[in-house]
Amino acid sequence: MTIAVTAHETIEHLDRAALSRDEIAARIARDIPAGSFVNLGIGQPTTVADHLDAGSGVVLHTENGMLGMGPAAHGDDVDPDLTNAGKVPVTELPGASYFHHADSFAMMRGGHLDVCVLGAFQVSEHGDLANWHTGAEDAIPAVGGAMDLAIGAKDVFVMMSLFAKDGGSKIVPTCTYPLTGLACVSRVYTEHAILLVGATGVTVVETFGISVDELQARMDVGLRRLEG
Amino acid sequence: MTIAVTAHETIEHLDRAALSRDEIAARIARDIPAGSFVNLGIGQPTTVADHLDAGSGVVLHTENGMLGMGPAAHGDDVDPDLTNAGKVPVTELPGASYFHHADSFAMMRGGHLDVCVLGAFQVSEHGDLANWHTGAEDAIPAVGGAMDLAIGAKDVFVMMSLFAKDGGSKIVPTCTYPLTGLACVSRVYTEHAILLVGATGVTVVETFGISVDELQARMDVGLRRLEG
Amino acid sequence: MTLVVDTALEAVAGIEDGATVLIGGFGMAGMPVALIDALIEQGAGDLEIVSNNAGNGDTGLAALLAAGRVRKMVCSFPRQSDSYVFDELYRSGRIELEVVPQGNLAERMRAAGAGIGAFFCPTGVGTPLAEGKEQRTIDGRDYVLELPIKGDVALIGAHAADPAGNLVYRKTARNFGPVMATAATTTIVQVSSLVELGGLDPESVVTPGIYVDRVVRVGQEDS
Amino acid sequence: MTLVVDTALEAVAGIEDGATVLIGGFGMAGMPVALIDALIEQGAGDLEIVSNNAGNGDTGLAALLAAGRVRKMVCSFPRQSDSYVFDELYRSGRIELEVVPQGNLAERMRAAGAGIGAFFCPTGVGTPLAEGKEQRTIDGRDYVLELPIKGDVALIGAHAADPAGNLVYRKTARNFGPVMATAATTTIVQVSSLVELGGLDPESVVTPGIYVDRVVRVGQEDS
Repeated sequence: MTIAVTAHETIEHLDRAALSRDEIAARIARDIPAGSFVNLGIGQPTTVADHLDAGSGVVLHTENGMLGMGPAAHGDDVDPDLTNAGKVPVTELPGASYFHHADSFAMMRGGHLDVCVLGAFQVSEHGDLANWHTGAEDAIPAVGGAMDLAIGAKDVFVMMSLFAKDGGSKIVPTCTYPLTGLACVSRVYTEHAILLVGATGVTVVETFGISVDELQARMDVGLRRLEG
Repeated sequence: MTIAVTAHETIEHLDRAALSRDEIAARIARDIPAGSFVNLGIGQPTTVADHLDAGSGVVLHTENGMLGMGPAAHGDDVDPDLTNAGKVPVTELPGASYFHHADSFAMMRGGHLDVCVLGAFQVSEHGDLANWHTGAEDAIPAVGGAMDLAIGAKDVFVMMSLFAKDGGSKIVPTCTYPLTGLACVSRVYTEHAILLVGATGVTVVETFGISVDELQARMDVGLRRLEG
Repeated sequence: MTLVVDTALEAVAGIEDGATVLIGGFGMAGMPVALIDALIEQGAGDLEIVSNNAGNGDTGLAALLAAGRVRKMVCSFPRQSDSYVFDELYRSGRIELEVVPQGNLAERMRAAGAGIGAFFCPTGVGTPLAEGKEQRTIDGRDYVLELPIKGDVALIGAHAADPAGNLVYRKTARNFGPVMATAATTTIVQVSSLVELGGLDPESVVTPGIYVDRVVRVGQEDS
Repeated sequence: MTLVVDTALEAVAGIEDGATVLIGGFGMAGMPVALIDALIEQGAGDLEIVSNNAGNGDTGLAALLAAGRVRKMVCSFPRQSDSYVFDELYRSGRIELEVVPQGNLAERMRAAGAGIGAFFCPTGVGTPLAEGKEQRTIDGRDYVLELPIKGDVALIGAHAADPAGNLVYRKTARNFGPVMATAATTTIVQVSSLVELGGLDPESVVTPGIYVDRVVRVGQEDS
């Protein structure tokens, strides 16, 4: 983890509801330092872009070979030769550059991206990530760039719901789904809480509409508080 | 070795003098197939370019990052940003391309060049090359691209004088100078003879002003004749 | 030496049964559809295909799969919303699948093209995709040993070529083309545009002609 | 994030004693002379310099050597007709030398920039430069294991930059610049020309700005 947390102690927002997906995206956008080089994973993480301030100088990377990616393309702006990693047509900003796949993943693997935002099935308290395979026997395995992204960026943020459909926490002592990467996630942004994960376990930065104690009662991992 | 010898039997040109350096260069140029991608080493090998037919479609590579290198630049054509590997100003031909050093040596190491022509201190009968260091204790070692060139091209031709100043053959049973590469040379072009080297030892293709028997008397390696 | 040919069928001539074929493209961007269609017509089978995805809808790579010509797919992301042709073959056990992380796919082909025998890569350490592979800790970080992926043939799409085979691409359609061009014995390219020698800026050439064996122009400009 | 600064001295601020400094250029083509002069003025010493050559004449890298600031040279070709400054230091035992084949120099820096932990390379097998290194036969060919070369700082020359730090080069002055830019923690670039954002063709950018920390314009256009 290279981006420091600015809060000095854990904040429990008990007078409000859980964050909406849009609010989670906005929180992530706020925590990305100005001038960062950022890769946003397919799906929900893509929406973080909508909350980035144009003046922040944040530069978006897409692993299919581009820096300086702009918003989604519409109408006449759609160019089949210009898509993001989710194969959605996008646009090009001034100062953009194109490169081939080996160079693009060298950029990622070499640790040159500041932040990557990914979805997840599970995150372990030590930052292991499982987001490519549910382990279901009949599933067709498909990893894409997930493993490269997981180990590449200086900070990997996960954006997910904190609890699975069965009510269990998706932050777990040990991932039971097949791993994407070991000890790679630094932060997890969820509707109920923003949490740090890593060598010292799980630390709660903020909660939304729920207390740390209430969260702790629903989770199998120990929750620490930030201490000033 | 990928370029086949067209002669069916060894030819001894006894009615003429040894080849001049310029004639050696011309012979090498004649043996480079049309359309080949070729790297010419620093020094004498560079002169092979003067004998390449413009219509042959031979494309010259220089390891400092260019395909489609033209002749040496003179007068107003000199551009300090455009040199060959010997740092001599050169020119650019239509269809040229530039690339960085890692890409240039990837091209070489990956076996994409057809022919490389190098000088040598010694070549072993099995094609080992020694051309970067005399082993003298006070010499400052400097290898440049020699080792990369030696193992890179599909065919490595050596251009050298057959005998050293002390009269000893520079084609030897085993190199005594520090090696540049193992089993990498396929042909040796000298003033007295054109020879194949490799797994089966030394085979004489042609001699100039000397017979195979006379050559054999002056060399420590067995000489074979081409057999039709 | 690059040969400019008139038809996609001429371009794919000689591809043999059992060949390993690298196919460019990321989704449809950079996908050499005309060459794949020609390969179907040409008839080679028992192929090992290396491509990022495993076909979309019923055309291109999906059509090659549907024609029963592919023994094995090596790709990073076979499963897509419209990859039903592959899905059916896979679930019925009629095709092999090797899943490779996308960056490893690119880097392993780069290694093949660059004469690198193997490399220690941090991607996938501790995951099922690293199982059975040699691991090593270097300077405190864990790596997995990855081997080159070499093709007999590469089929790629580019934007423009000159007669020397120099290529430029358009935007993110560049993707796997440049690295596949270096990794195959025979590289076959479909382009939208042919320019004269000297018509490409030497500073902007992405794939030098040394990597290109055959070029065919396809698309609207042909009609 | 790229900072465009006004002087070469600002550009090299903060380089520390003992740093490993990658210096671009092949002969004088691409040599960042203004940055080297600034480094001499800045005063850092005990440096390990990685560069293809070991200085020419009395200026640039040769002047840095003459000023006694360099503990070790890592290069492919120290010996040149006008490398007398290095020659004297070497013969009198006042500088360490590691000779690396030119392609390995480039590939080892590429590995550092690309997050590759080590790679098996065929160059130098059986030669004195492979002594003591791990060897392995892969698919019938012999290789030597080579490790990355990472820099604390890279000093490189380019032709033009935009404010995002995107770079283009000129002709064979490109040489080591792009790979060194990826291999250093801090990459510092001298350019002949600064253009506005959007002034470089995104298809033709050779070094994306993500690799560039500081840019300074030098040369005639400054006067």
